[in-house]
Amino acid sequence: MTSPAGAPAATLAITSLDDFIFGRAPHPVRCGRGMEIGAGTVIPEINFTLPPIAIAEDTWPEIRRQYAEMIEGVCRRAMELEVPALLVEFETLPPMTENPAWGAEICKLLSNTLGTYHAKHGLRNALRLTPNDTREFQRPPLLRRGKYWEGMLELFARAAEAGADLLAIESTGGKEVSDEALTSADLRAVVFALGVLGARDMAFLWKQIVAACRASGIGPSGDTACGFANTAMVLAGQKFIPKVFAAVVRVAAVPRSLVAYEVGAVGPSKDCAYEGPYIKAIAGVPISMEGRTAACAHLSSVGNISQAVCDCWSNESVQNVRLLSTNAPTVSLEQLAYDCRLMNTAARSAEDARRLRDWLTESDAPRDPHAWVLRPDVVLRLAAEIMEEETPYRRTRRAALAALEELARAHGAGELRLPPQEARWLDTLRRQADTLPEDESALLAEMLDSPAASKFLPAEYGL
Amino acid sequence: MTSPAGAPAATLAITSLDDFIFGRAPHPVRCGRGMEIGAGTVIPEINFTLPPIAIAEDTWPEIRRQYAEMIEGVCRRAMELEVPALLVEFETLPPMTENPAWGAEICKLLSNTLGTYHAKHGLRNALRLTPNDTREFQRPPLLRRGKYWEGMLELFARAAEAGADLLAIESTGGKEVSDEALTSADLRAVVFALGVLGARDMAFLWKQIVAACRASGIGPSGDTACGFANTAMVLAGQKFIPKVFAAVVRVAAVPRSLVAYEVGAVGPSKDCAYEGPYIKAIAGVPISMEGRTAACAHLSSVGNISQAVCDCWSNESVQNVRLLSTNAPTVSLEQLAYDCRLMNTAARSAEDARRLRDWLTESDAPRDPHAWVLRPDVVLRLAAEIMEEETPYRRTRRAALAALEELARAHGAGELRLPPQEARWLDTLRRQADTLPEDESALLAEMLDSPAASKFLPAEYGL
Amino acid sequence: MSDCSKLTEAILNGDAKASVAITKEALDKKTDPQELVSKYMIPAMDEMGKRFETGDCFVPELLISARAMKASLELIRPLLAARGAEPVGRVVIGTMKGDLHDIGKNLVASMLEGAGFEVIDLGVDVGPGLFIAEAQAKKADLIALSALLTTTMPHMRAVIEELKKAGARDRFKVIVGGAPVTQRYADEIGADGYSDNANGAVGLARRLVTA
Amino acid sequence: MSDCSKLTEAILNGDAKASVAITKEALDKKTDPQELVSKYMIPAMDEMGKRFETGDCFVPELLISARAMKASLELIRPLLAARGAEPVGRVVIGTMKGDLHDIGKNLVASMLEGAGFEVIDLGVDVGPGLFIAEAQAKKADLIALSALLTTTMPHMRAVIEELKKAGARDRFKVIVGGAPVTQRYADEIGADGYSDNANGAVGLARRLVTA
Ligand code: B12
Ligand code: B12
Ligand code: SF4
Ligand code: SF4
Ligand SMILES: [Zn+2]
Ligand SMILES: [Zn+2]
Ligand SMILES: [Zn+2]
Repeated sequence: MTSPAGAPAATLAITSLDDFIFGRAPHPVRCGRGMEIGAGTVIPEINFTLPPIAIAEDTWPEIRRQYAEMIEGVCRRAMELEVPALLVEFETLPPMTENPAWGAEICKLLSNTLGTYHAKHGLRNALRLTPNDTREFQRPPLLRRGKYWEGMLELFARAAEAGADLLAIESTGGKEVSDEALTSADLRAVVFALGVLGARDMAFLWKQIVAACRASGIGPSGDTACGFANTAMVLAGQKFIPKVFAAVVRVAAVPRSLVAYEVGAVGPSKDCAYEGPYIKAIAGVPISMEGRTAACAHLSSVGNISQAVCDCWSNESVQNVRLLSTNAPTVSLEQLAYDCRLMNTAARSAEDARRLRDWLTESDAPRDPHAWVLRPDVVLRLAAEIMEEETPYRRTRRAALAALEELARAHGAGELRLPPQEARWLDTLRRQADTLPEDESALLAEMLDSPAASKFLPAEYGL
Repeated sequence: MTSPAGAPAATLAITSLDDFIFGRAPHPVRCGRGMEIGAGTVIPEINFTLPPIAIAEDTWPEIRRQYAEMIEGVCRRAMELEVPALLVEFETLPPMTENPAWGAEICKLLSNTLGTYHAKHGLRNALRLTPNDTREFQRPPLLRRGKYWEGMLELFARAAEAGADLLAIESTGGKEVSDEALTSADLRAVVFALGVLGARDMAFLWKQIVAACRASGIGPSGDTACGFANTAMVLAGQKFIPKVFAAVVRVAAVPRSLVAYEVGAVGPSKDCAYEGPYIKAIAGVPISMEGRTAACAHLSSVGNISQAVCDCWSNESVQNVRLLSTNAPTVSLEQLAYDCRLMNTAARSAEDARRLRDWLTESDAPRDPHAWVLRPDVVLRLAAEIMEEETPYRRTRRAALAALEELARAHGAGELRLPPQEARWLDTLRRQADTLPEDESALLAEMLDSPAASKFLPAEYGL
Repeated sequence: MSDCSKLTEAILNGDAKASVAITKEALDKKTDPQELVSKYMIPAMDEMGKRFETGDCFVPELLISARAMKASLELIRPLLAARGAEPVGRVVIGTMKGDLHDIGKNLVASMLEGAGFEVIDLGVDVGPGLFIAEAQAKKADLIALSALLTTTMPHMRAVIEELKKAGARDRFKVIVGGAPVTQRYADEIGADGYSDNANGAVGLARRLVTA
Repeated sequence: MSDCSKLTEAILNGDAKASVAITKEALDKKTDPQELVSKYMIPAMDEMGKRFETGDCFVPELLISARAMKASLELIRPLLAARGAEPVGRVVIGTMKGDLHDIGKNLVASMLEGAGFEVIDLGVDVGPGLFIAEAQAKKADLIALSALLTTTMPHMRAVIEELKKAGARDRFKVIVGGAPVTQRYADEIGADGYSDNANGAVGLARRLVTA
């Protein structure tokens, strides 16, 4: 095992595998209309979006009609299927963040229907608003000023009034360096993007979000390493980059995502944050996860294991297209509702919940490195290692090293199957990781002196 | 309990609840390229169809392209996800049965790709061809002669040459009486349609299918009460007719479906035959089932419980539309593959398989009468009752009576929740059922003297 | 006249015998037939519609009430016709060519009849030509098209195009429905109305014939 | 000449230093630059493409090879230009207005460069006007459009329409790609080609410039 004896496991909110199960988090979140997340019941989280349509003045009535149709279909079916509660995520489309009045209008429309279903039919529910991080619309991005940032701040401020119960984001600071690093499998640059740039931006951004939420009495929920680790996962899924690389990026993304919770986010984490189990183990907040039910949005190699310790279970996103039965958002809701039924039935006994968790785990883990690093036991071990370090950079570096070691060990022990073209990358990456300096400023100096320097503005990171 | 002590349970292939689990049937089926169904492993069954498009000479190239795209996407993903085996169902569209050359051409196209994936990548697979029962294209239908019947016979005969490994159908004899009986909640007429007309047509039709299969060395798989009990289920789902009525129709459909296996069908049953568990218990053949994964085709109140004792797990049917990730058939395949992984992981221990089965069961059963009659324990009890009778009519009548009694008992005992407008129908239906004559010819005489007589041709049923 | 409220009750209970008897009696007493329809019968069906909407009753009950209503109407219609009054409207209905699904179509037809429409049901697998010929022959107000298959939906457009070619588009209102049909599709092909359920179809038909 | 096969190897290994050195040496020995490209360099990239297709290598390796190839090409291009020879082709590429996804677009650009094309990358969030202006200014053969959002796909049609309006549709081949784009969509808007991956984009571009 990688974890040295006597690791300060006490820094983790969850230390025992027995307590690491779906539906239950050390710090549950109450929100919306009668909803509690992480208090023993897994809750479906549904996300939906428009089919191909331009977003403009003249299409606006049709856009409103579409959202009204989606929320109505979803709420009705949720009620018919007697879901314990319903979390709806409204992830804006970029024009709705640039023009916050638009985003707020749709948010209000959704919130009104949710309110009606609660009042009339007793459907417990909450609405999570996720404005886009539009700052990357220019490159190098301005992260702390300029019109994009202003638009985001405005939407944060209007969220409560527009009926949102939770605020989230998929932030992107550091991505301007990460993108090319991913396609070149440059682990060094990835660690820099996540541990140095990303973590700094998170601290800045989330202080603002937490402040906006406190001012208006709604919940600062969570963030995701989507722009980093999911991009890597998708690229690996298309066989563009090695899967072992994407798995290492996932673990390396943990310290960056963690920053949100350190500065006040309370959960649930974002569904597409597959690093969620680490966040739950370390910070104790409830997490939202997605897997096979999100196949409408991306195919996945972690379709079951992603469910193992979730508190909300999501479909990620589906367009409002018509299927043989009905509209796709209602179809997704149905699938989530039945999955949650199963989990909640098993969870009537803690022992059974652990059994189901373990089957979900075992069914994926040996086949895929990304699945392997989501094993609850691996999560607890690697999380403990990560938390031995103090700073985001050192944690990120440690995460990459620990993940590589764990993958090599599991592969060597025959627990994780890897084809040869994947296995040889373990060494390549290890060589890259071994040269990562212990000292953050050394890496920074090196990067400022490399071609990557043209891609980001140090001042935007307070550097 | 409804089952009198000393019932001849020996007529059932499965008598103990312990042996009634998913993935394992008393009489497994070998077929296609290295595939075995019911021998311990649950296998995904995928079905896909065209998006809105006319079927004609000039659209034919596009139609071929669509099927090629669907089968390629599905096979590639099945391979990537390491499914234990893949069953593909090709349900023709009516013009492809009326013009069997078309049906055969697409069948061949699919079979070729399956062959390639087996040869090159070792993907075990089989192809099930389901021609339409086009006989009901005219009403009253000619069931044993005429151009529709000729077309069907031709496609049966060409199935093997076109690369099919299994032949199935969704037969409709008796439906001309059933349709109106359903919307009027006329249980008497339903029992007549199923137990007198339907059962006779099944015997005739399935002897032909079994003969065609034997002649060409492929497998006569199964049938479904789709036209009867699923129509009822969908109508009930839309709150058009009482759910308790649809649940009774389901059980009453068992003896008719059973006829196929009595005259030589070997399974797997058709995915949309939700009466499958009864067939498995009685005839011991492996069954295909669908539930939450078929939400793309119909919403369902039995999304989990339908999986409890399945041997193949299906999506029913999905159109080739584009979702955010990829085409919908590939998305369905991914969901099925992960579900099967979970079941097969649990099934490493028989005790765990039973646990998962029971959670799937418990999660749905108390909420819905249709789910209730699919409880494995209820199935075994009612199946035993049904098999106390000798003829299809008497079995159908007994099935209706037994189902009503079981629902009333469960409701009375507080095990099954029913809203008052549902509960009052239990009495209404019971009054109808009680007047069903013991003697088939009495009911026949009565029906021949009623308005229903104008709807069917007795000679087509050998009457 | 207050015992006519028993007519409402008979229809609500789906008691055709009673409703026919009460109707006869009322007509014998020279009650205004138009008033019978609009004050006692239509409100009964509206009430049933509401009960159905709220889940308090099911289609079988709806159909029985519609049948009671129809039985009474059969007594009343000749009187109204003699006065020169027309039925609420006349509808030609059918399922599109190649499509055999008729459960939904039958429900719509029954509900329209229940609401006082005269319904000419062409059955299933009906080509555009037949729809138009029958609508013209029967001087229909409405053509109601039902499709359950996405492959047969395009024939709905064909009916409208054929009507245009025949210069008869303005003579009929065309309404469409069936599970795969949407308001958007209805707009796209230039139909006059769409509803996703049988109750809605009645309201729609009423609006269109009085428009 | 046989040591030129080392050039193939250097590119396969992604060893830019070696490939530049060998190229220099070959050119000093007056080797025909056109032959260097077509006999030793293009085959190397084709081989890498094949390895990628079969899963034997990944994009990072592809990119390193493409970079080695590009480095050598930079030495060769002036010579070819002096002879009046043109690059394989000139491509203006970018991601559509409102769309910031550029990973796929960048891959396509790199692979095209690796295959000997001259690539003018306009970046992300590019409006139709800029595509056309740049294509005209740089005398491009191809305009390559990338979109990852269904909301930005419609701008692809706009580029083609604008080209038509400007009477310049015939002067450029337009190719389109990105996850939500399909062959059907490409046909519908009248694009000249579509591919769902970067390797395919190279083959497509080659066919179109030689057509
Ligand atoms: C019952 C049924 C059948 C029965 C038909 C019985 C019958 N006599 O109608 C049987 C089993 C025979 C059958 C056969 C087939 N079916 Co079918 N069937 C269904 C099912 C389960 C229910 C349809 C139904 O009756 N619904 C209940 C009624 C009351 O609802 P409705 O029809 O929508 O009508 C309501 C409204 O739409 C509206 N309405 C209807 N018409 C009109 C008209 C107007 C003017 C207005 C205003 C309103 C209106 O009011 C009605 C009442 O509220 C559906 C699945 C589903 N979920 O819809 C599939 C379905 C329609 N069938 C399907 C298919 C593919 C077939 C077959 C081709 C299968 C096959 N491969 O053989 C054949 C086709 C035969 C043919 N040529 O038509 C597909 C259609 C796919 C597609 N979109 O193209 C569906 C969607 C199933 C699926 N998920 O794949 N089917
Ligand atoms: C990475 C990613 C991001 C990154 C972008 C990083 C970057 N610099 O590009 C981030 C996180 C920033 C992001 C943001 C957003 N994204 Co995004 N993103 C993705 C993701 C996961 C992968 C895309 C990718 O890079 N794929 C890998 C590359 C190599 O593949 P590719 O782009 O398809 O390119 C290949 C081929 O298509 C082809 N090709 C590409 N271009 C061309 C051009 C030509 C001419 C040819 C011939 C071929 C060709 O060759 C390439 C190589 O083989 C996809 C999900 C998915 N599964 O695709 C979502 C996805 C595209 N994003 C989506 C959304 C909704 C967004 C956001 C709006 C989210 C939000 N609400 O904020 C924003 C939009 C920002 C904006 N205005 O553009 C949706 C799009 C929905 C839709 N269809 O409209 C997707 C599909 C995710 C989903 N399932 O919902 N995203
Ligand atoms: S995971 Fe996929 S869909 Fe979700 S935010 Fe990231 S890119 Fe968008
Ligand atoms: S269950 Fe639904 S989809 Fe399947 S055959 Fe029956 S009607 Fe068609
Ligand atoms: Zn995300
Ligand atoms: Zn999301
Ligand atoms: Zn079926």
